[in-house]
Amino acid sequence: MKFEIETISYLNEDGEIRDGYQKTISDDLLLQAYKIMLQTKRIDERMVTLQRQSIVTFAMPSRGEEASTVVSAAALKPQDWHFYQYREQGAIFMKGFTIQEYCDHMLLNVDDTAKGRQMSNHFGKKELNAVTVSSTLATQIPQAAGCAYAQKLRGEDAVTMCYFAEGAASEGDFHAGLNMAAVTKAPVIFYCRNNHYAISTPSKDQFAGDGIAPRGIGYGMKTYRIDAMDAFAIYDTVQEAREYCAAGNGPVLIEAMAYRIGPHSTADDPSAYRTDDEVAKWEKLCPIERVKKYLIKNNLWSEEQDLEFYNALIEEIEESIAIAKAKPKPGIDSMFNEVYSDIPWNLQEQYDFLKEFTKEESH
Amino acid sequence: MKFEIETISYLNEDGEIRDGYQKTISDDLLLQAYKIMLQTKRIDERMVTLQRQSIVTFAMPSRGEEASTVVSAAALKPQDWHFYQYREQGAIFMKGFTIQEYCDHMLLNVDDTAKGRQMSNHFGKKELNAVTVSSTLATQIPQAAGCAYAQKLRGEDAVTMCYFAEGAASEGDFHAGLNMAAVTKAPVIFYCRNNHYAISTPSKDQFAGDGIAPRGIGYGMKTYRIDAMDAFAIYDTVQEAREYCAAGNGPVLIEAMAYRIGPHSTADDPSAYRTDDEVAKWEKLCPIERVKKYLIKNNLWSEEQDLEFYNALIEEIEESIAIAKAKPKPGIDSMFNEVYSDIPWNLQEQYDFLKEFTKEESH
Amino acid sequence: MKVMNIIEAVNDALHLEMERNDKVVVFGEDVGGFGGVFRATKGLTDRFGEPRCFNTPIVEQGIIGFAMGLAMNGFKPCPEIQFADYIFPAYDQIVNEVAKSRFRSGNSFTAGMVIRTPYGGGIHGGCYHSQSPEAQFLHTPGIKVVIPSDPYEAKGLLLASLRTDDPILFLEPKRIYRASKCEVPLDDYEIPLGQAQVAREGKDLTLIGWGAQHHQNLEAAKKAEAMGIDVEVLNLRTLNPLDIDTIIASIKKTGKCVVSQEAPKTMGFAAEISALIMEKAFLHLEAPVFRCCGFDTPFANAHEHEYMPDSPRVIKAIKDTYDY
Amino acid sequence: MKVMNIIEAVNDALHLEMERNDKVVVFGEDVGGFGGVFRATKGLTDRFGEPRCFNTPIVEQGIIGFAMGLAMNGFKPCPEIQFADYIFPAYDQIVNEVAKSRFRSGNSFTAGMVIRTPYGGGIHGGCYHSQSPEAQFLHTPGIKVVIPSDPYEAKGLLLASLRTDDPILFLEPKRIYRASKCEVPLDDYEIPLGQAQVAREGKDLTLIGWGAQHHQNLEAAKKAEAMGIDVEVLNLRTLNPLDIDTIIASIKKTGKCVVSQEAPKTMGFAAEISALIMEKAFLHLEAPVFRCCGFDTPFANAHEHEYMPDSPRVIKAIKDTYDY
Ligand SMILES: Cc1ncc(C[n+]2csc(CCOP(=O)(O)OP(=O)(O)O)c2C)c(N)n1
Ligand SMILES: Cc1ncc(C[n+]2csc(CCOP(=O)(O)OP(=O)(O)O)c2C)c(N)n1
Ligand SMILES: [Mg+2]
Ligand SMILES: [Mg+2]
Repeated sequence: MKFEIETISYLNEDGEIRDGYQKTISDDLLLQAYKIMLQTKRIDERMVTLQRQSIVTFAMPSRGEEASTVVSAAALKPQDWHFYQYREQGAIFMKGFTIQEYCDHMLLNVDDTAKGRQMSNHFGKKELNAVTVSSTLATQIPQAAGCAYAQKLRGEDAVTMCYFAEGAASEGDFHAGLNMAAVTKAPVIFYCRNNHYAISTPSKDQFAGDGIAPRGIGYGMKTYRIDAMDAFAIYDTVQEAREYCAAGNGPVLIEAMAYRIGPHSTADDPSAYRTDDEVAKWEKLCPIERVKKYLIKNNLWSEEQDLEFYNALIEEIEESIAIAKAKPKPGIDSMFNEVYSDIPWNLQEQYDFLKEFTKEESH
Repeated sequence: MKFEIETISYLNEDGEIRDGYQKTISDDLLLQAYKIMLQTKRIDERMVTLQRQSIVTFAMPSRGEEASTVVSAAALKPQDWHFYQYREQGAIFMKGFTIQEYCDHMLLNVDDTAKGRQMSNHFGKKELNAVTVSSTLATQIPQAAGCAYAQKLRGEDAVTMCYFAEGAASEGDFHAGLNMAAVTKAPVIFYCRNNHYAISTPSKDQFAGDGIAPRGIGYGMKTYRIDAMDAFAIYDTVQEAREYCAAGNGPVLIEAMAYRIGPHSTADDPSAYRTDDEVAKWEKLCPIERVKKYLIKNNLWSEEQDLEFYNALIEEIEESIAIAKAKPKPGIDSMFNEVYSDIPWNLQEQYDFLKEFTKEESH
Repeated sequence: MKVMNIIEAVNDALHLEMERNDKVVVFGEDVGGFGGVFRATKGLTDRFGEPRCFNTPIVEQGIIGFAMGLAMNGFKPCPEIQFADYIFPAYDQIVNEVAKSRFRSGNSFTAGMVIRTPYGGGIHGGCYHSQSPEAQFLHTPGIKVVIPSDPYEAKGLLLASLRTDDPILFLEPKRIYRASKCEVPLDDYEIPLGQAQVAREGKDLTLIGWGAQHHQNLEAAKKAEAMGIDVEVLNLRTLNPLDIDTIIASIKKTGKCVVSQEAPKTMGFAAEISALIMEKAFLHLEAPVFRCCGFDTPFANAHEHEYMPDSPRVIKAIKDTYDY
Repeated sequence: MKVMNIIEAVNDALHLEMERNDKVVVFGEDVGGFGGVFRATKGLTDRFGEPRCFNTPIVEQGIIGFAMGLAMNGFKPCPEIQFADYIFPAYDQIVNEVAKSRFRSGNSFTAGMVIRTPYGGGIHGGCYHSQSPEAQFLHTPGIKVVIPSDPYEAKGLLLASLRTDDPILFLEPKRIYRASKCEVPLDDYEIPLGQAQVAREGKDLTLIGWGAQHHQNLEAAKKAEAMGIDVEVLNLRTLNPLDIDTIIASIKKTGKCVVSQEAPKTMGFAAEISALIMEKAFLHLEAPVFRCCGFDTPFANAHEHEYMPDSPRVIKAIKDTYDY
């Protein structure tokens, strides 16, 4: 009545691979993922600053989980769908969401894909099959199962990637989604970012078992646990999972072990519930540094190239922020349309009232 | 990444025990449980007939699961709490609910413990710590965790028994309840009656894994699977689980394997979704017969005693039904009181209206 | 034309639309081969295969979440919730997710679906097989609510619903599932959403209802005629969007109104109708709008007869309002 | 007496009642050592130990179900739902289980508890940190709904709620959690449930509100005075049971009424109040009851200012109703 779920790990903190490991990710893709990880880290930092300056109202940095999000997305195909929790900006960047699109969203301007209707950090884009984030935890899990079932009905070579974290895995919707996917053999990868905290709540208050992975076995589901500070473990596992799903074998659960190095969000102060020492320990395991070391050791990248790339990146980000700042916010019509496929009389009445009232008030 | 959960079984269809098995249930208690099983079976049969005669409106027979419900309850103590799904009349009989109380409930008369407010087959009694059944599936699971946490806070020698079945285990509340109990180390026994069907839905459409038991492991919970047609396996396991819980070790999950031999309820026609052959196979495994054979083989009971007991039982049941039939239904005041701890003005207004209106109409 | 009951009409509409639109997928508890506990989905698995009509595990929040994923990815799910009383585990998925999806995603991900579920009292169902939860969904922008009152409406409204790109809660009056019978065209037809039916014209008082209650209202109107009160009966059919024009036109004619619903009075949809009528026709009102409703209690099994706002209670409401 | 904000007043009440009644247990997401994301439960774990104030897993349906089990077995749970927008996964446990438990068990198993949750817009919360869901609970018999509007009320109503043997939804106006400050007695006191406060007397028009909106109403009433309209302002404090006597007495005096709520207009609690006023004071009404509310849309982040029925909109409603 006991079993072990091993943690898959190939690349260590010094950028060295385990004996006998054969890298499967191409050099090009690895480099691209590395760049997106740097981009994610830099944008996260900037958004935190912009929040302090009241330019954005809210941000959720993903420090520590850049490989987990970016490289998992790198192992997927463009036709695959993504469902996010919220801390997966890295994944949507990898999928093709541009820096400008991200800034427009974060600043909730007229070009925000969500039309300024949600909080910041609720990205998404239809053309990318990247489903818009919703704040309600875990609701995307059964939705991802249904989306994957649609792919199965169509017989497509496509899978659904469902991101969520260990705290959200306590919700009833987690159970609902995993069980329904297992029963319907829907091609979905449930990718659980176990980052040890849910706001202030440590894992020991979240569950009593050995993490999230053993639950997969309970649903009769193929299950992996990976070191999610290790780009190679992530890539190989997600690729394997994708093949397994796409071949019609049903869903997969991956528990991706990392750590939320930053605060939960710009509204959070983690010093109230954990020590700097604990954080420092994880900082040292940085998933981006590992890849950088590997790249340099293997002559795929150099410090000079790195500096050059980083400077250009900073410039692009600042430009995008400036452009985003200059754009107006959406008009008040965006409050009333797209609630339904049409505009019923009560919304029309209310829109007319507000237009008139705003005019009156401005006199 | 594989594991096996064995099915505990001691007593076979011929009333013979497994080599080396040492019975732990006392002869007296075994005989008492046997009688309650017979009582359960007989009352179930009668209620089905009474429903056809429109004397009761609804019943849910427990044929096949008499040992599962009765003997599991026999392994518990009076101070323990029970939460039911609905097919556990055997358990509440064992806990002390009388035949008369049951009939008053089934006929929804003035002496129904639920005051005629619910459907039939929704038994419960405060003085027994036997929580009134609610139709909504699985809601009792997190409630049982909370109830057990209350026992823990008081430091009582008491546990909570939470019955539910394999279909209900798909609900979000299942996940909620088991995880919360595990984290709070609440002394609750989750007793899952896996009877292979949820109305018409066979287990293969309910879950893809190896039943319910493996999920317990996922929550870090002590877990058993038992042959629930076998009184001894049930008794020993529940006793062991009770001790484990009461000692402060946290919750236990037991998957009790049986079969729903009868229809889901008096509103159901199982011939539309399964074969007679399948049912007949399970009939032969009858959990009551096994105990009878054991008792007789071991000179604890005889066919004559059996007949005598059964005739007296029939008589008592018929008398109780007759008495229940003769009692009036609750008054209309019972529609309006006990919605709250007091009666707010709107309910008073509505009660006054109805009294007046009923008077007017009867003229 | 064929005489059908409501179950048959629903079943007919589902067959027709699944034939016409291969994106329609039907699922829910016991909905597959068995055809659902009320047999509304009977024959669909045989005809269209298990991938398009199947049993789900018992998990309403999962059923609706799953439906939303299908809808976002281009399908038209028609999930069944076995009883309306069991829709509440899915309440979050419905009000927070399904209803808001189009809006919050900037029109990117829509969740058009038809959630079918039997509702209402009168079948000895006690607290949990009797509720009429329409009001609990009408405060949430983004979801439309449709309630047929007979087989003709059931088919026509269900077809129209399945062709509307919005989430729709389709409440079926289970008490009259088999009792309500009428001629139903075998062909394709739609009853447009958002249009109330003037089921009976009258000049003295407007009586508003929906679903099973509409039949109590018709009966009451007939009896009221004998007492010299000429009642106009409106059958709403769609609660959101509400056909406010038909309601207000009727009030302007009659000056008096009774709204009748099975659900508890407080915060039932009758409250919204009453408030709207006051806002839009205050000067035409000759008496307060009367709400003839279920009581503000859970649904007590032993007293379901007393609980229901049946035609005698509606008649009393009509008289009291007429005589105001 | 001490000047407190609402958070401090809630925290003070919890300390006081946990000291007085060892059956009170507090729990929820991040509620333990950290003291909750708004810090309302700060210090409770230190003072009373982890068994009586603790973190739960993130599962609202579990939190409320767990609370119900505790309540049935003699405790007085005070669970926190982190944001009112996240109460919906627990909707089934609340409306089907907690609310109906006393009734359906024949008074055997009661579920007295106080569910605390921050609600309302105005903190840049978008669709899911802004909702005002009171109306979604007021149709359900068995659950009382209490909403304080300032620190004095927060403490007095919370203490009264914790001593009432019914399930209570206690909605805290998070926008003014820190902004609303006043003197609060350090001693024990209760504000009785079911009694509205006449926050301002007036003779021309009755203005009804609750929670954060009450402050917009007070401001509007002050401005209306300058325009020569003498507004009576009612602060409901308890939505169920509703203090109908105070409302009707005021309407009989003024003949005019505006009800103002943050939640979407359709099927908000203003509808019920409007319908009740018509039923009970029709002949005193000189104008239709006006509902000044949030719009029938999800809560759009970029336009939360435009969404809110703030004092300028209330003033317009007052003027329009007064001039009717
Ligand atoms: C249904 C619901 N309940 C509560 C919240 C509030 N909340 C937002 S994030 C969060 C913690 C989530 O932790 P985890 O899933 O581990 O994700 P992480 O932040 O670590 O990436 C909580 C409780 C919510 N958004 N939705
Ligand atoms: C929340 C909820 N959903 C659906 C139902 C309808 N329903 C009643 S019993 C049942 C099947 C339950 O099957 P299982 O849990 O296996 O119990 P069994 O009948 O086999 O004892 C269903 C779907 C319900 N009562 N509650
Ligand atoms: Mg986490
Ligand atoms: Mg079963």
